[in-house]
Amino acid sequence: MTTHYLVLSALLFVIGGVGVLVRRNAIVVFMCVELMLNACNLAFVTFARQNGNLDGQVIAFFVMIVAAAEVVIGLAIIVTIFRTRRSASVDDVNLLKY
Amino acid sequence: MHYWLSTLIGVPVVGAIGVAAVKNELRAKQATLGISLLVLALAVAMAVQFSPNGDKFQFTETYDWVPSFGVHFGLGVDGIALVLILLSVVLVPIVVLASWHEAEGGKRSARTYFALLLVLEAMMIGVFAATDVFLFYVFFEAMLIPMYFMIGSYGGAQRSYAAVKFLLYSLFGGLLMLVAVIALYTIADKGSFMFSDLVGSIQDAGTQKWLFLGFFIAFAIKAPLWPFHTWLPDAAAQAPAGAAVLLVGVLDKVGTYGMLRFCLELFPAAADYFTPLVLVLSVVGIVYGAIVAIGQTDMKRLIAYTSISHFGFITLGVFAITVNGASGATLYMVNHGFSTGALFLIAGFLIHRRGSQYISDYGGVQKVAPILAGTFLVAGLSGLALPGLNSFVSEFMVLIGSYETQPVYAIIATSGVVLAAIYILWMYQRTMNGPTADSVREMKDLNGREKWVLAPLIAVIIALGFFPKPLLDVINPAVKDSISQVQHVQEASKASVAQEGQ
Amino acid sequence: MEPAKIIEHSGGVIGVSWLLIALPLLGAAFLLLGGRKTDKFGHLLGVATAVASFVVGVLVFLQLLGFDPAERRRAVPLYDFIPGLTKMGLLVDPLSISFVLLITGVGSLIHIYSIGYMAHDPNRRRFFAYLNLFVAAMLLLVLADNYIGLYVGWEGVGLASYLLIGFWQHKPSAATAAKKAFIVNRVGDFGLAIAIFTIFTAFNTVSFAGVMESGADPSQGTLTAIGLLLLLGACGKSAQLPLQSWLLDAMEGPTPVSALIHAATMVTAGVYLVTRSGAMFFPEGSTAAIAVTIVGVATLLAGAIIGTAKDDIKKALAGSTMSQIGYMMLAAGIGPAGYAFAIAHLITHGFFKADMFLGAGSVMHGMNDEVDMRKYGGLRKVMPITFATFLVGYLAIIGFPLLSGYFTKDGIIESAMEYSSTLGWLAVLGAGITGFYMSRLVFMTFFGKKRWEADAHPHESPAVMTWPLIILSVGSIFLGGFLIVGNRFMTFLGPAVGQPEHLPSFHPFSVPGLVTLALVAAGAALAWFKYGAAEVPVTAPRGSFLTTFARRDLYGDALNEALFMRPGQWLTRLAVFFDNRGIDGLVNGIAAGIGGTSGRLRRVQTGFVRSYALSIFIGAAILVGAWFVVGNL
Amino acid sequence: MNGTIPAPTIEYALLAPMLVVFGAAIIGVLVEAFAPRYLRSAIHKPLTLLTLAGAFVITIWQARTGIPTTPSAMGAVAVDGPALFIWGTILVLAFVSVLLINDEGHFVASAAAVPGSAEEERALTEGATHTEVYPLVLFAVGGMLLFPAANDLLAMFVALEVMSLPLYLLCGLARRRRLLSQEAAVKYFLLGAFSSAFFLYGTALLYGYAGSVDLAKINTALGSVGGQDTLLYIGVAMLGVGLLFKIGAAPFQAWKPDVYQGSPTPITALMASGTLVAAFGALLRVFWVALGGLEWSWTPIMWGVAILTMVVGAILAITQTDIKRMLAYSSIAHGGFLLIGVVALGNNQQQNASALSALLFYLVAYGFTTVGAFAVVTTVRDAGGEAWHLSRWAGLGKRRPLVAVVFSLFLLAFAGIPLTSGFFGKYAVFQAAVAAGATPLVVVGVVSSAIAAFFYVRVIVLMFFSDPAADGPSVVIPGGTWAVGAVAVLATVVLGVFPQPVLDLAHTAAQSLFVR
Repeated sequence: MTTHYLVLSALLFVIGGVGVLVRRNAIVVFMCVELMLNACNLAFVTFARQNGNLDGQVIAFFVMIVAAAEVVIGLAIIVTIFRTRRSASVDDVNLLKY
Repeated sequence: MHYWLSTLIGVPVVGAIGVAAVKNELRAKQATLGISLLVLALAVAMAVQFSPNGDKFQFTETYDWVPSFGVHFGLGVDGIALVLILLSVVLVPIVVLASWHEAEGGKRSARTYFALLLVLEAMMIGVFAATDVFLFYVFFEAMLIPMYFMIGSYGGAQRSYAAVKFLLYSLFGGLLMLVAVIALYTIADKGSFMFSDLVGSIQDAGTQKWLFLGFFIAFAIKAPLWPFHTWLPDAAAQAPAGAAVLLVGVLDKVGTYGMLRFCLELFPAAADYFTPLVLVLSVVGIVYGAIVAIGQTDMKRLIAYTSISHFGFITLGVFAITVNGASGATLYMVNHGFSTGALFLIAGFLIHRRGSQYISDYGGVQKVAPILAGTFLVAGLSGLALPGLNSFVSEFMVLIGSYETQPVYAIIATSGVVLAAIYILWMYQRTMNGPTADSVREMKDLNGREKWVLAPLIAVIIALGFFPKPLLDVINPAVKDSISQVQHVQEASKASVAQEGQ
Repeated sequence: MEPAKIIEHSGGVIGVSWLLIALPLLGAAFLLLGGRKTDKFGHLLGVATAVASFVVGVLVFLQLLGFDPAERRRAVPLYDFIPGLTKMGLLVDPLSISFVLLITGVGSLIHIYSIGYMAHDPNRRRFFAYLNLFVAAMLLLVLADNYIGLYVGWEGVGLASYLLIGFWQHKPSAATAAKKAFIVNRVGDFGLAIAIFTIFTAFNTVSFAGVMESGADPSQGTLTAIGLLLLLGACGKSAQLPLQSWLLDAMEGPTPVSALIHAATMVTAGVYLVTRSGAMFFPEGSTAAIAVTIVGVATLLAGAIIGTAKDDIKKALAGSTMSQIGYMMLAAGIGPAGYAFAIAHLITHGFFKADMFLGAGSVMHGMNDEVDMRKYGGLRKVMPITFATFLVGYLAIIGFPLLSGYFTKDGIIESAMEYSSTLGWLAVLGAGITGFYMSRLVFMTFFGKKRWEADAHPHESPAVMTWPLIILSVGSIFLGGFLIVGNRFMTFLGPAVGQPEHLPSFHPFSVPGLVTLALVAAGAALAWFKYGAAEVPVTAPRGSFLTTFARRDLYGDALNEALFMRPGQWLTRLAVFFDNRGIDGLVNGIAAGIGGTSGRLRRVQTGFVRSYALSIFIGAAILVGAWFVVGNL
Repeated sequence: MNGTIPAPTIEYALLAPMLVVFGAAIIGVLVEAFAPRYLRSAIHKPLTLLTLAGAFVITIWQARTGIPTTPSAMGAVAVDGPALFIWGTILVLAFVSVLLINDEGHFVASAAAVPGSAEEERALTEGATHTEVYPLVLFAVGGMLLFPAANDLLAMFVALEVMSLPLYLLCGLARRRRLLSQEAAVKYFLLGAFSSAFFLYGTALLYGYAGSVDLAKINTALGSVGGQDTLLYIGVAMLGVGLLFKIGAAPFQAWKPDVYQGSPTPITALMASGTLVAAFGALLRVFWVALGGLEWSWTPIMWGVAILTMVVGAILAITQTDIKRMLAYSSIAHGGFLLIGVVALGNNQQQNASALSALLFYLVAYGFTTVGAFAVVTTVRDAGGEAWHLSRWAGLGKRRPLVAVVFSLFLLAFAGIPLTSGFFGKYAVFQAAVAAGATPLVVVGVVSSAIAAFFYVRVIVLMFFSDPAADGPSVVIPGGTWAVGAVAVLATVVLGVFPQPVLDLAHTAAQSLFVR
């Protein structure tokens, strides 16, 4: 039964990953990363169920907190660069190359 | 326990630090000269105590250095190492004197130059005295750095290209050797890098071949053996004359020394296996180096190519696996240091006067500077192995030694004798003979300092030409010991062939 | 009769026979190192050492004569030269002492002559230093008791020859000639060196005594190879075909040099080598010995032909030298029957050729260094002593009866006849040509009308130059008869080189001897008609194909150029190109390749964060894939 | 099931170094909150340095009192020999980096201000400074300490984030060339977050496979669980992505040059030394403790990664013109050399110890040299900040010989020339690899070293063999930087000449191996 959840988690992860690759807006890109983290959470919870212990569910909480911290940092960075460049497109930040 | 060798290494190192610290340039030069003469005196004092038929390695000192890796600070000399150390310590004061006005004019620091020279001297002594393979490697690589700076900072117009080429080429060879050094240590599994522990520890012929190649390529680049030679003309042509002397005269000998000491003794079966290959490279180098030398237009490049030819003789002698061949090769290393050293120095004096390395910019110098021309001729004749001068003895020994086992290669190599006459005499004719060129009409003959530089070299060149016995007496027993390993292998394989035949 | 055993010797003058070499060597060293300070007395010191050496040589000779003939081979060990290879020592025996006396004797005379000849040269001291150096090297060559010592002297004389030919190095032609002489000699030395390698490998020693007494019995092939290689060395030093080309150019050197080195002594070293090695490597009738005779005959004819066409007096004499050495080689190849004639001819030739060269020098001295005989003519009146001495030498060389050359050359022709009539008749033919070209030379120089340049004021040379001429011409008259009549020289030399069972007897009126005389007379007569009686044009006529052939040294230089120099230059250029573009190009190419790769590859680093993410994504995919692959292996 | 949860036992003494650092970081935050602006800097500087020094002393003390053989904190953290060694290394490197950070002029006056705006101008004239840097650094260091010591994947993930998040911010705080700095921060952040998502997903899959995130239990499961290979392989691969990203192994290296170039140089120094050490510690722990039983399958993959990393690092560095960017590629190449050591890990106890000690030694050697190199980079300045373009370094040897000589020493150490620390580092790793039978890999390693030597040497050529430009950069050496340079030189030379004490230390640390 848990397989479906796993497939869903995998799908979410891939969607998140592809989102990172195709979206330009830094915020959206970052949201896609969050989506990947959530896919992980789903997998953890599913495996917790499958393995019959609570570790996975507890981990999910940790992940959420880490994700929240990441949001704080991420938004701070994205906002500063938006203020500087008036653009949130990740394609615009490519002074550093080669 | 004596401290001869560590003193020999320590004195120039301490001296280098002192020289770098001295503020007055003249004082720094005088100090360098004093230190190098002190080292010479010490080395001579040590050499007279050497007993040719005593232990293989004498004046040994062994301290643990990095016990985790089985590395020792192990020093000791046999006859081969001893004569090469003597070569180094004789050349250094000469080079110091010859470089007296090097880096003058304030553009580059003369103190640094002389400090580097002393560091280099310490490393040259160390590399020949190392009885620990790892220590040898350390000196082998580390000595590149002072030479790199000497070429790069004080050389000619193309100096940085030449310096980088020199460093990278040598480094590349050295790194391949590092792999072989590591593998040697690992496979021997003795937990020690001491040469004496490692000799005979690799029995498997296949393994020997790989390890041999690792060492050999490094040495072939260093020596330089054809076709790994192209760094040498660039480096030698760009280096200041003094550095070129040490580069070609001593540093490159580490390659041939390494072949004799490490390739033959550690991997006798592989040495036997690769002998034909090495011989082919040697004779190609002899003939090719000579022919290319004939076609050079730049004096220092020409001398560099003649050295490539001469290194071919040395490797030929080493891999002839006969006592005469290997003794001749060892003696050749010493002689070549003196005669090519003299050539480079005289070429340096010429270039210093005229400001050009091109042969075509000279002509008729003999008329205005006969002493300079005369010394140049003597050095050149030594380069073409004229009997009565030092190189003849060694070249003849190499050829006769290789003829014993490898007549065909020896005959081809002997043709180098004719080619040598062509490149030396043609260069001499173009620079020294003929009507005096306008540009050299005002050229001054050698001054006092320059005479003092060349006098000892010329004296040695002539003395060793008639009386090589003191060196050969020291070299012969050591060489016998070195090649006996390979001879055993050869006999064994002959015996097995004979058995199969029955 | 085999050569006698070599006995170790110490004591007496022979014990210090190293003084022979040391004296001139010290002289050379002193003059070279002393610098300008020794200019004043340099020439005198040079003469003194040469003469001192001659005195020692005479004393050694006298002591040697005191021994029983079979005990006249004395080895004087000196020191351990190359441990494991050879010791250095001297071998004093009839052969070497003959050379010693010739070298120091004629050498001393030429030294004395040079005082006058080089009087006005600012570098006279250096000239004498080189002469001394030459004498020392030449003495080492003939005295060394082993092949390596011989080789040292061998190349040493080559060096001295190089220095002296190029003495007037400011002239490009002189510098080039010097270099050419050295290089061509080196080709010969290549052979000699390999011969020595082979000898060492076969006998495990290089000393003459060691080789003779070694029990080793190398194969016939080895022996032949050694012989042929030694012959190659001899050809180089003695200007025999095919290594003859340097000798004519060597005339660029001051004339005393031509006399001493390129006529009397050094060029005969090849004959010495063959004779010295004769018993060991040129046994009678062996391939190597036959090769020696063929080379000898070919060269004697070639030299004679060249001599007929040269207008340069020294070059004509040089061609003659080649030719005469050809005779000696021919004799040396014959074996014990010829050795004594070879060496005797060598000695008499040393006298009369030195006489003529110095005479030519005297002529040039008086003619503003003019060498073209077409611009001489009628000099007999203004230079009577020179003329008289030259005439003696001339008569000696063409074999005028009872003069030196008559005895020695006739001996060679006789023994050649006995050995092979073909070679013998060719030698007779050579004698005829000699008669022609030597007469031509004499007639063009001393007879006929004056054809001098306007500013020439010919005069007789000073006494310091004429006295040596006189002494040499005395030798040219009497020496031959003294040596040959009664086989005096053959029995003297016998212990050193061996001698035939039956000593030859001298027939003054044998058929070949008469034919030779007739041919020589015919040649001389022809020369008289063409150059004595007739007008000699000041510019050389074009001449037939044959004349051109002879004038151009039988196309020897052209051949060398086509076969060696041009391909050599081409090869050199090719090798330099290959080195720069091929090997170094490869090295630099690898470096450039890595740099280029770097330059292209860094473009992958686009700066777009999404492409970085993509690389991570793809990397992850590859990693996963790899894990499956490896995991399922 | 009466619902009682047993209280966890925490070995506070063992975790003390970490706790001290975290505690100090929190105090730092409080200082930011309550201390007046003009005092903050004066409090932070000594506080940070003392904290790091204190933590180091505690680490030493711990190492002397005996290395525990079991995991602590309920199995979440393993304070074993390698961990202590790594802690010590990180703390010293961090201390040195903080000395560099202490010197004025590296950080933006007001991060929130738009570059070039009036606001920024005002902040500059007021002399405002971002003292938040210090607590951020302490947090990052705390994360670095936890990362290699984490004994389960969750702790490791948390440590990864604790280490990375402050660094993301720090990257964006450069005073000069702020656009680049901000760009570096964005890139580092997005890619870092992206890669940690992979790490986390890998953790999840392994959790699903083994039923636990405890490293030792995962290893046990390798032998007992069957039929779940898909989970295992994908999980391990994704975990690997996260770890390899942090060490900058190819093909996950793309962030490194950009971030190293854009960040404030002292932060680059901290990342290039501390983060690398921590990440290698974690990598080793994961692959050795959790996946030791899978060695046969990850070794070949590691071969591939190592080769690719070395080659890419060495080749791409050749054509760089920015000094920091070049050092970044050099760091990538060195990551590749270190991976050779990882490959040398095997099942033989003795061999493991030697490979591990080799790696530890290499990390120390490289860490000091790289901090020193970046310290030198900070000293060579143009009007607009550091002289980043290589051509500006031409003739430095003439103008400031000492600086040039010191920098050359570091470059030679990077190149692995004997008598510098880099040589013994490389030697140790290569030797371990040869002993483990990975000779071909070592050959690739030496070829890459030779290529890499080119660009190190090129800088030396520029500094010494080229003539200085008329308007060459000025060299400013503040006290802290001076000290950093001195320490790095000392370490480079001493480790190059007398490596034995540190080797012994590394050997002792490695002897116990990672707690399983």
